[in-house]
Amino acid sequence: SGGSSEGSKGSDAGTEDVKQTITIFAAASLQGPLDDVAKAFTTAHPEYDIAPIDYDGSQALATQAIDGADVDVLAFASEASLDPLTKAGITDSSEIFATNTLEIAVAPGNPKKITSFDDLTATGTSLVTCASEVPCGQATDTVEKATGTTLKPVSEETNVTSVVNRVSQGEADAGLVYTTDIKAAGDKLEGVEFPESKQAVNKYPVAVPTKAKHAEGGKVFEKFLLSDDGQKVLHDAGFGAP
Amino acid sequence: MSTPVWLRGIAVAGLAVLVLPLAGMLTRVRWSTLGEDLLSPTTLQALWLSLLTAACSTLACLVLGFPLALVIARASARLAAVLRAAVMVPLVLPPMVGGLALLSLLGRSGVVGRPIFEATGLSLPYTTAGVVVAQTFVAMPFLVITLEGVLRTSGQGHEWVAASLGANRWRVLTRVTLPLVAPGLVAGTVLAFARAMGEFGATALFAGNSQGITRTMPLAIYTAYNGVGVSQDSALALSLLLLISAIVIVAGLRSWREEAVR
Amino acid sequence: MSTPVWLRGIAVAGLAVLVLPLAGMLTRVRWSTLGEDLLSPTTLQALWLSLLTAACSTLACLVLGFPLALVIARASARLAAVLRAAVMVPLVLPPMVGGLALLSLLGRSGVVGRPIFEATGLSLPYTTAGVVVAQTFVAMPFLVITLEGVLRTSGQGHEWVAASLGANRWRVLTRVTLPLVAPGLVAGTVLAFARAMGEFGATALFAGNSQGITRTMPLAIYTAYNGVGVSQDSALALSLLLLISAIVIVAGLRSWREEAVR
Amino acid sequence: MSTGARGTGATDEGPRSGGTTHRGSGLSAQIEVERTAFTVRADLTLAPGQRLALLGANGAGKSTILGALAGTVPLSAGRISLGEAATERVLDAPGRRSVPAHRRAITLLEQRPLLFPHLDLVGNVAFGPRSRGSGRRASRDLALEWLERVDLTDHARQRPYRLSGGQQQRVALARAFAAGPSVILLDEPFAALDAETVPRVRGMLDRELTRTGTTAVLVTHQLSDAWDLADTCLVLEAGRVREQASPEHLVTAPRSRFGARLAGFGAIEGETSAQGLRVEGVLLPGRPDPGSPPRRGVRALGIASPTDVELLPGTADASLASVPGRVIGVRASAGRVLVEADNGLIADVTTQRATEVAGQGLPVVGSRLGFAPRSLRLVGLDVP
Amino acid sequence: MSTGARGTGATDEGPRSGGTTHRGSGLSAQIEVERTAFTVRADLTLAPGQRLALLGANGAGKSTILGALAGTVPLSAGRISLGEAATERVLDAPGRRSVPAHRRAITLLEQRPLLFPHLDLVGNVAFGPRSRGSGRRASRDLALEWLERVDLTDHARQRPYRLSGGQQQRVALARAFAAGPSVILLDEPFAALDAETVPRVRGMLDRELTRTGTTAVLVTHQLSDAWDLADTCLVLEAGRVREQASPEHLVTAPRSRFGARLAGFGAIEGETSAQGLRVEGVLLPGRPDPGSPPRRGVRALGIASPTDVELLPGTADASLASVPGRVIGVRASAGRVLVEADNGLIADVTTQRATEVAGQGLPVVGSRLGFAPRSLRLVGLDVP
Ligand SMILES: Nc1ncnc2c1ncn2[C@@H]1O[C@H](COP(=O)(O)OP(=O)(O)OP(=O)(O)O)[C@@H](O)[C@H]1O
Ligand SMILES: Nc1ncnc2c1ncn2[C@@H]1O[C@H](COP(=O)(O)OP(=O)(O)OP(=O)(O)O)[C@@H](O)[C@H]1O
Ligand SMILES: [Mg+2]
Ligand SMILES: [Mg+2]
Repeated sequence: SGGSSEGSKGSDAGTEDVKQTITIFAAASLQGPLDDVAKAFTTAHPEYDIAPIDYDGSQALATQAIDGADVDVLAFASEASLDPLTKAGITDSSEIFATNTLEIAVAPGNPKKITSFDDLTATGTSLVTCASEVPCGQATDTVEKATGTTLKPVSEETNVTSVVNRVSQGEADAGLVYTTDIKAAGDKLEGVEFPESKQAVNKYPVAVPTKAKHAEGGKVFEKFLLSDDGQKVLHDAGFGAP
Repeated sequence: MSTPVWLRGIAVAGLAVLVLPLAGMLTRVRWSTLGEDLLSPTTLQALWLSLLTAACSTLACLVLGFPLALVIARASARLAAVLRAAVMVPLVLPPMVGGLALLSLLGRSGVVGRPIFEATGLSLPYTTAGVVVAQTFVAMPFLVITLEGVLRTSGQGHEWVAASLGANRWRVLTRVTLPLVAPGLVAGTVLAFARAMGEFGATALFAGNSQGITRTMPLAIYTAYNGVGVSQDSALALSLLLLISAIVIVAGLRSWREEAVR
Repeated sequence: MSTPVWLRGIAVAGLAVLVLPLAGMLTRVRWSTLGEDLLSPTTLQALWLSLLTAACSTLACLVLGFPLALVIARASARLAAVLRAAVMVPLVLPPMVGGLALLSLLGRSGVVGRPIFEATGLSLPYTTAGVVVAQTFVAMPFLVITLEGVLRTSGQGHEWVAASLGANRWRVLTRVTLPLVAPGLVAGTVLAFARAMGEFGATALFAGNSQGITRTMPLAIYTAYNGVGVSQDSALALSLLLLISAIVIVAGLRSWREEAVR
Repeated sequence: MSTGARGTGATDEGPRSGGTTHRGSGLSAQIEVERTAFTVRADLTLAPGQRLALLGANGAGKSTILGALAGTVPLSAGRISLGEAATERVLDAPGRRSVPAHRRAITLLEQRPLLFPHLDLVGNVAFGPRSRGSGRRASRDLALEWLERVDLTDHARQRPYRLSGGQQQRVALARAFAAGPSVILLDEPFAALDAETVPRVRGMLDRELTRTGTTAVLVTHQLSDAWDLADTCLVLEAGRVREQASPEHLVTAPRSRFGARLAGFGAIEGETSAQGLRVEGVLLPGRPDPGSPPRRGVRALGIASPTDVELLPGTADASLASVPGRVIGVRASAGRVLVEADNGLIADVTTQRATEVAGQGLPVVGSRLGFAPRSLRLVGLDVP
Repeated sequence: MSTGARGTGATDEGPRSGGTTHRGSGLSAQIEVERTAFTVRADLTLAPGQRLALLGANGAGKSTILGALAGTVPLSAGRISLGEAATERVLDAPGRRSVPAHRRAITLLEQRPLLFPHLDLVGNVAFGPRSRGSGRRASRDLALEWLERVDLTDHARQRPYRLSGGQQQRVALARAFAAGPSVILLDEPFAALDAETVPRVRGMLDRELTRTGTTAVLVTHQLSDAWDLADTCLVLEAGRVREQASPEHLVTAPRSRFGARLAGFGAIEGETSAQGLRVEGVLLPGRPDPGSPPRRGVRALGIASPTDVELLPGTADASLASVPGRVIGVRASAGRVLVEADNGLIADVTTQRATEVAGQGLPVVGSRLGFAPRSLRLVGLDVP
């Protein structure tokens, strides 16, 4: 599908027998699983092509979509990040296609012996979290509120990857990240589940802009994402069902 | 005149600040997969795109920036101060905000971009030209500020002589002014080129991140680095590649003057 | 000697490239909530932190960078080329990779940082000092490259005279070399300061993002911008604030020489 | 008058290439430029091919005038125009944009050589012809020819920083002439040249100016330069013209203090009387200058040739018509020995036995002696 | 010898402040510096307070020698040391790190004024004293005093770019002397000064050098400078010393071609015979120089004072012992008129009626005349 990148951003495919190329903007945290979904989709629907997916922060993607970027499918990491698009009339409806919950990330072997959410407040434990403005940070806030704990992170990162990296590199002792992140990090991280995470389930919405060039293809992809085939791939990556 | 020894000591410390982190980075590179990371077609595509766009935007910086620097250097003190402040704008903005600014001007919904898009269907964002615009916007101040400093230091005596020998302004500019400020011009060009090569924020926002079209090396690095589950290995490998190619090019650019000018 | 009219035309075009996007940005600012966004304590804290760290790192750049520039300017052509390439390193790296490099050297798990952390419990990341280090690393090349160009252009005649009048090297440096390259020094300092003020990537990665300690304006802007569902209003407002304060400071810095040096 | 009486003949050494003889432009200028201490004011009119020497003390305004003509120094008032009435081109005038330097066809050789550091000597000298449209080849040949004339062929391919000061000055001269201007302005062109080179180069330039008919303005501190090259001399003092004369006249009968000093004459101030000049109570013999005789009983200048001044062992002696003076300099040139006094007089002691004067050897700087001018030429102090 | 015979007395005008009289250092130097066309080689020995003049054509190597002494031009071989045997300080020698310029106590006044553009005149002149540890106040006072001596008090608070060329040169002079060096090197210090200022400044510097006993090396193209300031003259040609003599000797009896020209003598080459010099078949009367008599029958130089050369209307005339020459210059100074020929001779025509010679007016440049030297002084061509 590599050769089709031109058509995705350029003018509309001229003739009918040329494949429709679907353009997808997706949250950075979907990188990997969504590529797999896309591969499975093109196998199942050879009449479509998928341009290399643009992964970035939801906000950056939203800005671009509002500015009129040609995009057929938007897959974001939180419902709230779709709001500006809805307000701008770019999208009118969305579907939740995956969920994600927080988990405590620690270095392999759990050297600080962290077993619960409360352990995160222990002195001498350097914690990193997401900033409360971004989805994973909002989830962290929710948990904090629910448990009545006040965390004192040394840094509030603007994206999950930074949290993952800090912990996996040993720059921090613990971090709050998504289950999928820990799974994806393989043996570099160990996860510690905690029951309070159920208080804050993060929902991933998918939407097709009303004026998308290939709205029809977008809808087909959206449907595929919600189908069992799509869900299986996401589940394998650690995502929860919608 | 030789520099004092203790000054050289500080210089070495300064150099260490700049170079040692790179050495630190090398300790993290996973050499086993390096070749693979580097030689993939997408990597080479990103590198080529980076070089191409950086070259174009450096050229744009030169064409637009040299006259601007000249005007500032020759302006009255007051006007120069105002112009200099204006030039500083993109320098101070975090690049991402620069991208936002560009979008709000030239985007499809932008002040200038919208009428153009509606009339012709053409727009800059998400095109390679957009990358060049973003890089030019971000890199030009470096050229202008550097060059202005040198133009001021070099003075106008030789230019007057040239004019008095019958050289028109164009000739004075190309045969006298330019060669005389060559060291500063090279310095400014190198800065602008380097800045364009490393530009990330404004490009990501204004031009998007589309492989083969707008995904330059820094965006590729970002994408690799931020990819869930993808280790930093390929990000590091890509950084190394970016670094080496930039240094090779800059070294090739070194038409530095061998002797001090006067 | 006046500049040709058409050259001035190009200069205006160049200026437009730099300034118009800002004007575009202004169209997006929501003025009604501007005051509120700007005067919140967290904003002012971030601004203060930005100014403080940028000032410190500019100072560090000067102290370390001037000797380095001097050494390069006086070195043999070959050595100078090597040194210049080394200085270029942080310039070319996307700032995020620079942060990574700093972490791998000075982080708790870094080559140098680990033994220090293990021995003393002290480490640079998550501290304001870490921000200064990151900014210095990123901003210093601008100072060095700019200054070297000017030092080369200005030559050594006056330095020889001063030495022959009995001035030792320190005196030659402070009373002759420095004043003679003042325009370039100011240019370089302004570039470094601006770069430090706008620095985002390396800081975010190396020093983290903790309000009041490491969250400088660019990080605050980025955080605000990336806020889910929040419109870009406050990010824009913060950008405006950053811009204005930077320009005010830079204008205050303008000890530009009124006349060309010779 | 067009070309100098002394600058004739000798076209046999003209350049082998370099085009046809061209004629210089006439020039008319009323110059007014504000300077730190005073305003420089001068009216000049030059016929095509005329050559004017500007003489004057340091800071008198000579370079300022050249700069104004070349367009590098802006006028605060006045008017400069090139060519005769019919074909006049106004270069600078109140309320007009001044014509930029490169369109004036006036080449200024500045006081500093200001060679282009990035070009070799050929490149430097060929710059003018190239700028005025000559081909690459022709310009290079002309440059080589000019380098030969200033004896620098050996260094043709070197950069200027490898030349000595005098050699650089010679390149600057060659560069200015090679540009083939219709008016050339030379600011102390021979100051850095050695004693042997000066007359040779001066002679060569004289022939070149004659051959091409180029109009020239020459600033110099050496009367010999004016003598060899100029038709007319202007003596400037503090921005004002004090004397205008032919070189012959300036050499033989200067009428200003500075002119006198330049021509090697002594000058002493006093009050005119029927028989001469009264200085500190002593009457020195003298006659009014026929050109600008001062009235009787006013302050005036008495000018005397060194050979007309006798040195006496004692100091003042009214009967011998001698005034006292402290020796401030003893100079020798070409077998003559001159003794200079703080009273402004100079005595030639070549033919006087030194022992007669000071008792032993030459007079010593700082000693006090009597100076007896045998005949003073009296001029008014306020020559326009 | 220590101080010049001409530079004595007159301490009454010494500076009012400025410390006690200091003595200059002796200097001994074997210099070897590679230059583009040749290697400059010179051995110099200066006693404390001695003053040496370096004379020579453009590019002869004068500035190079000064640079080597000051430490701005690296030696390729040789050795420079300061002070007498017991207290000798080696500045440069093979295999040693050369002593940096600021520790040499040698101040070089370069050929260009190179004033500090960012300092006013006081700041420029006070730079040396400040660098050598004087207080701010004392340095300023000394600077003002020196500015007064070079007559620039009015401009004391101005930046150098607002000065004329000659004024800048005077500031540079003041700056160099105010630094109070024990050895001062002056590279054409008076080249840009006007005719009236030169002797005044020269006299002032002479007294200053005498008062302080400063050792000095002076580069100049004017013999009068050497005459007034120097004890010894070195004549350089293409990097080699061709003549060493006292100024008196150089003025009255130069022994090199360049020295002759400098002193205003004519010089013509020929073959020695018992009666004189044979040139182009004509025997010109002459006697061997007592100092360096050439052997008989070799190529030698015949040197003649202009007053000893008669100008004849015809050209060659063996019976009149005259050689032909084309006039390449006619110069006037202080009432004398000199005619220069391409054969190297100069004739003084002041006392000859011009009409007798050329039929009308003065001789014309380019015309061919006969030159009859009445007595040549013959010197060998290969003076060391
Ligand atoms: N750029 C300037 N601005 C203001 N005043 C100046 C400037 N340059 C020179 N002056 C002043 O103008 C006067 C005339 O200067 P100018 O250079 O014309 O003198 P000059 O006759 O050429 O002297 P010199 O023989 O020393 O070269 C001087 O008194 C000087 O102080
Ligand atoms: N930087 C340099 N490198 C190499 N050669 C040089 C350099 N500077 C001068 N030369 C050469 O060295 C020779 C001597 O130069 P120097 O400056 O000593 O001459 P000078 O006697 O001072 O002449 P002038 O009277 O013209 O000042 C010249 O022939 C010149 O070409
Ligand atoms: Mg002048
Ligand atoms: Mg010299």
